[in-house]
Amino acid sequence: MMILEYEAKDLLRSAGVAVPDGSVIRPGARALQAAARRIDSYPVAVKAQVRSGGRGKQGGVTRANDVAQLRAAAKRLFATTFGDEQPAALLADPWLVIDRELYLSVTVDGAAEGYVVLYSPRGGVDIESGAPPVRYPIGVPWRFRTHELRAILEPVEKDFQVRERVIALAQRLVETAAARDCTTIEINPLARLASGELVALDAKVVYDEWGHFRNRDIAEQRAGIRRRADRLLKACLDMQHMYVRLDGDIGLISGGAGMTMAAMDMIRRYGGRPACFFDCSPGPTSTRGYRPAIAMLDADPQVKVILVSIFGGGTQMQRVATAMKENMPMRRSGKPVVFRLDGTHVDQVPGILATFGARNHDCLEDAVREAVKLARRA
Amino acid sequence: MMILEYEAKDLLRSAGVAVPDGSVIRPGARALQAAARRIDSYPVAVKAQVRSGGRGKQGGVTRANDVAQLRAAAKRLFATTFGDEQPAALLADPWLVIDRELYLSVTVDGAAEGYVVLYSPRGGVDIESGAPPVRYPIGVPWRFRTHELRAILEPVEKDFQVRERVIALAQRLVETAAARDCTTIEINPLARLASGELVALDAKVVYDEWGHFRNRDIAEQRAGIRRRADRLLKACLDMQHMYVRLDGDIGLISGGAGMTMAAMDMIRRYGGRPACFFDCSPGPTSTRGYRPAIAMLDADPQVKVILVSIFGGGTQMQRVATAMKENMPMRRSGKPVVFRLDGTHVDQVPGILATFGARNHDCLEDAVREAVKLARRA
Amino acid sequence: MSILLDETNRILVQGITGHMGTFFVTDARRYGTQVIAGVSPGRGGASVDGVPVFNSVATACKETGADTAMVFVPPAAVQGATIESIEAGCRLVVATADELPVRDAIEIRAAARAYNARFVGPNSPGLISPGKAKMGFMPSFCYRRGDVGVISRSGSLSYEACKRLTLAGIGQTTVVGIGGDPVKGTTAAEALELFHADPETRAVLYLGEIGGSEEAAVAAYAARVDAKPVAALIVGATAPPGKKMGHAAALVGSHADSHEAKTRMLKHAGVQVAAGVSDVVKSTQAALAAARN
Amino acid sequence: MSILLDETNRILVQGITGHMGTFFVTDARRYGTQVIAGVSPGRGGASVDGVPVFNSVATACKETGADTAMVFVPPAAVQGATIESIEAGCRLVVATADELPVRDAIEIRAAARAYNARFVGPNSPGLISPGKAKMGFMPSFCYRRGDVGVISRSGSLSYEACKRLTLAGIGQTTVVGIGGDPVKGTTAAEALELFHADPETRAVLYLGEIGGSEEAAVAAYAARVDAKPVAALIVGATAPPGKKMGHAAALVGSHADSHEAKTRMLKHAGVQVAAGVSDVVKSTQAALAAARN
Repeated sequence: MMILEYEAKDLLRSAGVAVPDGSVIRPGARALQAAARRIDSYPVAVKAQVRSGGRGKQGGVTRANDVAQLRAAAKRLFATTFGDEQPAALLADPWLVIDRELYLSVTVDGAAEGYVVLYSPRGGVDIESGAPPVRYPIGVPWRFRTHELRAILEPVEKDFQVRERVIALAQRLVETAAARDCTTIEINPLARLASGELVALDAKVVYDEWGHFRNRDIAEQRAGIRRRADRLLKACLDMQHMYVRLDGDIGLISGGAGMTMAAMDMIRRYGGRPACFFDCSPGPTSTRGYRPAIAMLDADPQVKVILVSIFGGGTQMQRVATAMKENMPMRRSGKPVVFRLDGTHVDQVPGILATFGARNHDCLEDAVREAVKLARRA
Repeated sequence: MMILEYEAKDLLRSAGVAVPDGSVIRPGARALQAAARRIDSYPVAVKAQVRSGGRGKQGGVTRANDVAQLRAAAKRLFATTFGDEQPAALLADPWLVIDRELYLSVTVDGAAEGYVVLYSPRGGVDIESGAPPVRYPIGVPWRFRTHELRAILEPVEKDFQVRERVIALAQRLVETAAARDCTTIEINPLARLASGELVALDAKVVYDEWGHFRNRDIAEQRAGIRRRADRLLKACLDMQHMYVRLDGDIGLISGGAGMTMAAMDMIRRYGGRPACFFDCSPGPTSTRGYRPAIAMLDADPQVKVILVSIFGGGTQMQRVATAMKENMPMRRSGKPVVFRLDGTHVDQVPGILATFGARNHDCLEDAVREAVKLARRA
Repeated sequence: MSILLDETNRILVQGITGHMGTFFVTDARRYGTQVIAGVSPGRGGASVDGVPVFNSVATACKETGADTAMVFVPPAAVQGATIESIEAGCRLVVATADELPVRDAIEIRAAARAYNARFVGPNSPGLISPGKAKMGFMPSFCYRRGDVGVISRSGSLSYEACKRLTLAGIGQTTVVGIGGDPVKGTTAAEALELFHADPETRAVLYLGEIGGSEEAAVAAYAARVDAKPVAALIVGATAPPGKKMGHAAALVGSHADSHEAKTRMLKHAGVQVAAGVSDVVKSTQAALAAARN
Repeated sequence: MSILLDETNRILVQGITGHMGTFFVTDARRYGTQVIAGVSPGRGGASVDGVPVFNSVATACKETGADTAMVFVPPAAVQGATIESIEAGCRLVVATADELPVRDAIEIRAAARAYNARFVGPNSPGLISPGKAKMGFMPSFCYRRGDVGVISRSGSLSYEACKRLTLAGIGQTTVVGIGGDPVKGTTAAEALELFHADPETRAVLYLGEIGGSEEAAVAAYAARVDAKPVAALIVGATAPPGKKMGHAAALVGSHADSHEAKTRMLKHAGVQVAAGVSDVVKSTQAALAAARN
């Protein structure tokens, strides 16, 4: 769960990391007026607050030399869409004179068995094209050692004062990631000012949403996402469903991330287009979660066919079939539903589906072929 | 550095601990009106926000059944002094029906080589008089083990559901103490509601002020204390001096906590009364820190004599003597100053002191006797 | 033979009195698994389906000789429960829970390393050694005993793939779900080493996804001169970049994570890569054929 | 003999290029201390007062055979520097810095334990074995070689007390400043054990304060049948309860922490308790007299 730049900078500031003293601007004339009053020195960097990458290359960061330029920038940025995202806020940071742009991040890495620090003496928008950052694998956060990171930085960072500041900063980031359940804290660019000070000019923080029970920031983020979702999606999120909208017309309800992707891949292979990644694997006993999923796909004008593909272990198939049976009378849409249920107690499934005139496909290929055919016809 | 109850509860809330959904009330009619509008259900517990212990026994917690009682309670509490402290805020918490009061704290303990968890199944105001809490010594925070704490709780907490909730909570507190540089997080009482839920009814948090560089909460606390201090004390706090006001008339400027206490004890032994604990041991080279210390004692009407007692190692005595020499011409007060400097380069001291008509005492007893005599005469 | 789990493992169930715990006891025992103890703090002295319940893992191990733990407790309690079993001396600890914070998985992994224990999970279907024992909720009819080792990042996908193998007459030594999280108790590389050392395993089927670096380890193994033949399926060809596909680790973050790059890398290392789930049998057969030479 | 420090320790100074580092090199060498290496990352190759500077502790130890570290770096860097020396194999590491977060002291203490190293500090004057070597800024003229071991929670107080001993003709084996923080690298109990094992030390003077539980350990030692005689001074009789007296640990939190309770407990254990700093010589003489019997 990625948070916005200004939220990420708030987190860094609370952990003692230097960030520019910026102002958040919300949409609307009044909010802009208030922000203009708060900003007392120009130029400022006006930055669209969006999660999509490559914002800079899409004109999402503008320099404003006075209030008039600030207004113009705000008007333009609030009207621009980045990826599929319209900014809900802007951040106006003082325009700093930079000596050098560095790259520093802490992220979770399987090979490191935990946290890893990444550093490059040349950061900025083109970080991907340069030499890859050096890696300091740590694992458990309390295994961080300043002298180990120092030895790794020595060959790439020749300025020993920068090196020492980076080491202190990296330690702070590892501690913060561990304490606040972040899976990534990335500072790019980390700016070296003429004074030698290092300032986080941009920051990206990804929270681990499963840490919500001990971290109010994450809990509030999650609540915010649910609040902003429409009624139908909200019901699905309440069920812990994983939903990613895609551009096709076959509404796929599936269980398990790997199986869902396998079904998506097969739909494409048979010439169809999935409308979503929709993983609805609930606990082993709850099956009422399918109702909001079907309601959402029924209401989505892009979806022409619904394909239910579940291969359950702990999820018992007679319960899934029964849940489907109970859902059917409530549907208003006439969209066809194709079933392929398999796994624990699948022997009871055909009988249950038959009670409402549906049939179960024995194998995924048949079900996908049928769904693709129906989508073409619709 | 102890923070107030409502600040402590904010910290706990951010870490996922259940606390009552209370409202902070600032002094003044307007603030009270705003709080009254926010509170939508009665009764509430109105609690004076002070650091002093034993608040409950001094009437600092009152029940209010309606708005009128809330107003009356606020008026009374804002006018009351607890210890030497007048409340700068009140906290109005919903009045919860409690099944049982427990005690849970995490604190730093030398014998445990780090953190220790303390628990008692009977908490509340009389915690000190009951059986002592059980101890779970942890040391480094990442050594916390739920099964070890469970084994320690089993003999004293018979309700296994409470036990499991306490274990989860204790783990949260240890993580929070480590992440936010707290030396104590005490929840007393921790209330068990009829629903089984555990809620922190009162909380005491002590921050480690030396963790300020990585913890904005602490940095802001420190800044707040300095901001609230008057000009003279502020200058001393800026110098990292440790000042505790006492009720006597001999203004003691000393170096090192142990030596300062030894001098205080000797003043009392010779029949005098120290006006303060004032540890002004700066780094080995900076000596300008003595100027604000003397200025503050000069301005304090309670102080009749100033006794400067320093035994320096890294602090070189010729520098201290020179600093004193430079300070003397700026003084407006005629309060006598008694010197006893000893340690590194003390041989140069008598000559420097002589330049402004002062003399150095070879031993502390002589200096203290002199100071006590002068204080009696003044 | 098999890896990690066979008929000799003496299994205790943490959280045995919960829904999943009791369901597991019945299902796993029906399969022949030795479930001999349960742990549920505060419920010691009770029994579930004839299995005695203890207040702590240490007691359960002492009283019953349990050496393996299956963990069914709420996500916030998984770290504590898992480390309890590791420190009590269990050689294998399986926690299938999803919703476990990565932070906690990191600590569990470190504890397992310190105690030389094996942890499988989190966010995993568990593991099964067909015909011997199962630790998870996989549908038993999908499996049969045989000579292919299976490693999977995804639960349902492993059921689907194994059912296809079984129907085609290809049995499995052990099917281990390494899980979809970025920090795993057992990585693909570690599972491959175990299968490599297992004389009965003649080939390995790896079921992977976009995102993460697990597939690089599989390619590195397959490129070894002494490697056993490897077949693989990588799902997520149709996933858009930059979106998380359910699993925390299933996110195409850079070009190296993509389906195309992973497929190319695996093929280059000599892995039989299936074009889709429909082709897993064919690819596995090709790997087995290579093993025969 | 002496404890922890003598003329054989080969000392490296971390942060040697800073103010305190350079001051220490001059002062300690003048006392005869073997300061043989400095560490200052990025300044390797330089020298301070003839002492070679290295970029890392590991290099300094390898090149010079250093086995002891004195740490003079800013508070935020103390944890890293101290653990670097511990992990490089130094047997004694001294960090006198105050302003060290307790959280960091806890980690350093755990690292020292894991590597079987001795850490002295934080917020401490260091230690001196008179006539042999010093690691700290204590005024050298306050000390002379002898047979009393001194343990102190406070720096200046130890100078004051030792000067009085020295003027009275009572010398010291080692004077160790354990520091005023709640979590100590070396506790009073540990220092007592070291003095107990040191044949030259005939009696111990303990300089304590209100607050904390250190004094309970002193009483426990003194009550042992084989204990060496102990004298003690506890300062803070006039401190009001509930106020922190400079040292983080010097706070009367409960009745057991108070001056009165501690004095009573120590006397009960047979400790010669001085009524004030004026009486430390008398109390120490009494302890030495007991040692003679």
